[in-house]
Amino acid sequence: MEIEKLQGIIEAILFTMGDSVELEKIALAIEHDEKTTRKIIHNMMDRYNNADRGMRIIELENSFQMCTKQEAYEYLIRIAKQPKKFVLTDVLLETLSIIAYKQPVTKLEIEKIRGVKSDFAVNKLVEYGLVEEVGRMNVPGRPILFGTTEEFLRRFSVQSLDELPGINQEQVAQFQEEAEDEAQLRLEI
Amino acid sequence: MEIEKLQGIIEAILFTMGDSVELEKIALAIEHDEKTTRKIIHNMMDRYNNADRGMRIIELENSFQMCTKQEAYEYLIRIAKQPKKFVLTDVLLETLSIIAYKQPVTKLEIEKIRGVKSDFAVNKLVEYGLVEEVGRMNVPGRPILFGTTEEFLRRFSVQSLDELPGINQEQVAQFQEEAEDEAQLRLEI
Amino acid sequence: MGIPVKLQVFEGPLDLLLYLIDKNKIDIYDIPIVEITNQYMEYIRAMQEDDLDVMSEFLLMAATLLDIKCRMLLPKEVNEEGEEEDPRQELVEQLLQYKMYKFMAYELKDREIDGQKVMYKSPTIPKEVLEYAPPVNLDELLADLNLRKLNQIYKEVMRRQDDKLDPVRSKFGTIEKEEVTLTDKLTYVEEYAGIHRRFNFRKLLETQHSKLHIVVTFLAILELMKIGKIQIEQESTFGEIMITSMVE
Repeated sequence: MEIEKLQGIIEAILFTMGDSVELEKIALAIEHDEKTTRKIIHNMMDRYNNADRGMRIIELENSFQMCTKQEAYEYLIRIAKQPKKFVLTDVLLETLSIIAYKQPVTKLEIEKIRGVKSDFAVNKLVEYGLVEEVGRMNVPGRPILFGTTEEFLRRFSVQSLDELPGINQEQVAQFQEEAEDEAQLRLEI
Repeated sequence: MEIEKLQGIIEAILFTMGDSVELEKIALAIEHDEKTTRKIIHNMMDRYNNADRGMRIIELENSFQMCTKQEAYEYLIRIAKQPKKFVLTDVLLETLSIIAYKQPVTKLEIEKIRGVKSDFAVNKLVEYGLVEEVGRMNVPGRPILFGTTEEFLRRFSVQSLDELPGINQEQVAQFQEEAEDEAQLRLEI
Repeated sequence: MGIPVKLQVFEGPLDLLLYLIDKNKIDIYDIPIVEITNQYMEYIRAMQEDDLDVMSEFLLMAATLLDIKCRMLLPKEVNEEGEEEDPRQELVEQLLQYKMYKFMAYELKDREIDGQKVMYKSPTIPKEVLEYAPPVNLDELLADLNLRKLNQIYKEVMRRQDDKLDPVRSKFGTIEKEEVTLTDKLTYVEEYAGIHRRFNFRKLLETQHSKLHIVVTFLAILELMKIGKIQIEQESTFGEIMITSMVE
């Protein structure tokens, strides 16, 4: 089958499903291997950059989803209702950032970092679908491990966890350095 | 604004809405008169005929709607036919065991035992047909009571709930009483 | 330092400490612990917080600060490598870590603003297609699950909940002063062991209605074990402790 037709099919799949669709499933449907399928989709993503296109395809871990372009937003909200979004307070954001960067993580670890009980915050994040249980830690008491969801990636426009702003431990080192620089600076003044 | 950008916006509108959208509304959103708007959309409809497009725009009375091309159906069916990967995770197993042994039980009670929100788990079990609503508790808010399904009993070859190890109907009655007392208590607070 | 009339709300002790450090323009690696402790104490004294849980978190940090303050006054501690240890080090690391996640939270917030401008579409799956959706494959789903396993899981879940409750301490109501002698308890436990032969340690403690009784019962168990009248076993860490009578 020509590549154009395959692109048309993939577009139809992503449009119809609305939700994110796993690469594996798309590959099976168009009867191509995953590598080729991914290449075709990436190619489509480039073509969606054209001004006359209102949608784009985003990659979330190993799935793809179709969504509108940011530029269309101001016109869109004249017609479409923005799905109600809960406001994330600083407490929730702080807890979320710990879970995002340290996942999988137990409530106890979160509380150790924040210095306060975090049941309420974790529960709210689970309720909002941004965080979920990802398993249990294999230690006595088997505490629940938490991680972020696909909805988290969507909501924060992050394609994958690797793409989180400055996820690595280097950030800690950098902070330390900054603090040192600051102290240095003050000394010099 | 260039025509390309307008087309992009209209595309985004039709995509997000999914349903049919009145010409009047589209015209308002892109700040052009209806005649021009219609012309732009007709132009788009032509371009959607290309093989690499999976959707088409249809005109209904005075509105437009984006939908999947007929040709894509057989592939969509392939996606639908792909067996979903169902897994009973730790989270689901725990929730199922609580419902099995404590039924009829409310979501709140499950959450109290597990210490975390359990909407997702309960919903999944309902989706899997292992758990169902068995009634409502007679307290304000009338929370849903969950229990296991007949299918669950069949699967585990249990004749009736009495046969579940370590559970009897008396206990069930007692649990319900306790739950009611608790709800009462909460009311009084 | 005067306390502002309207106190800022802090998320927790670390949040308050970071605020004080920032406000005083202090080097985080060289916190003047005396001064900061004083300011911190002034703040929590002014806090009108009735919630004991919240308050205890702030008080715990106060205790940590005071501990550091004391250690700063004592001769420097030296670690295995012979380096001097700064009593503040652990706190500094905790503060830095917390500061980083707070910063990341702001980064996330920026991202969220972009993310909000994107819209999705709900599925519009044609009926013809939907008909093909396979039902849940229960055979596969329940493959290696049986009732015994489910029961085990349930027991584990319930035990976890019990552990959280602390069966002993949650039963303390008022503590009344009363005389409990070890001799009395020795007789009691011996009789109990004679009747039950093999029993759960937790169960025995549950029969005791005050802290003093529990403590003396515990001592009695130790004594009976020493003289070989009972045997104690615990299969796994945090598992149930079983007591067996060795007297025929």
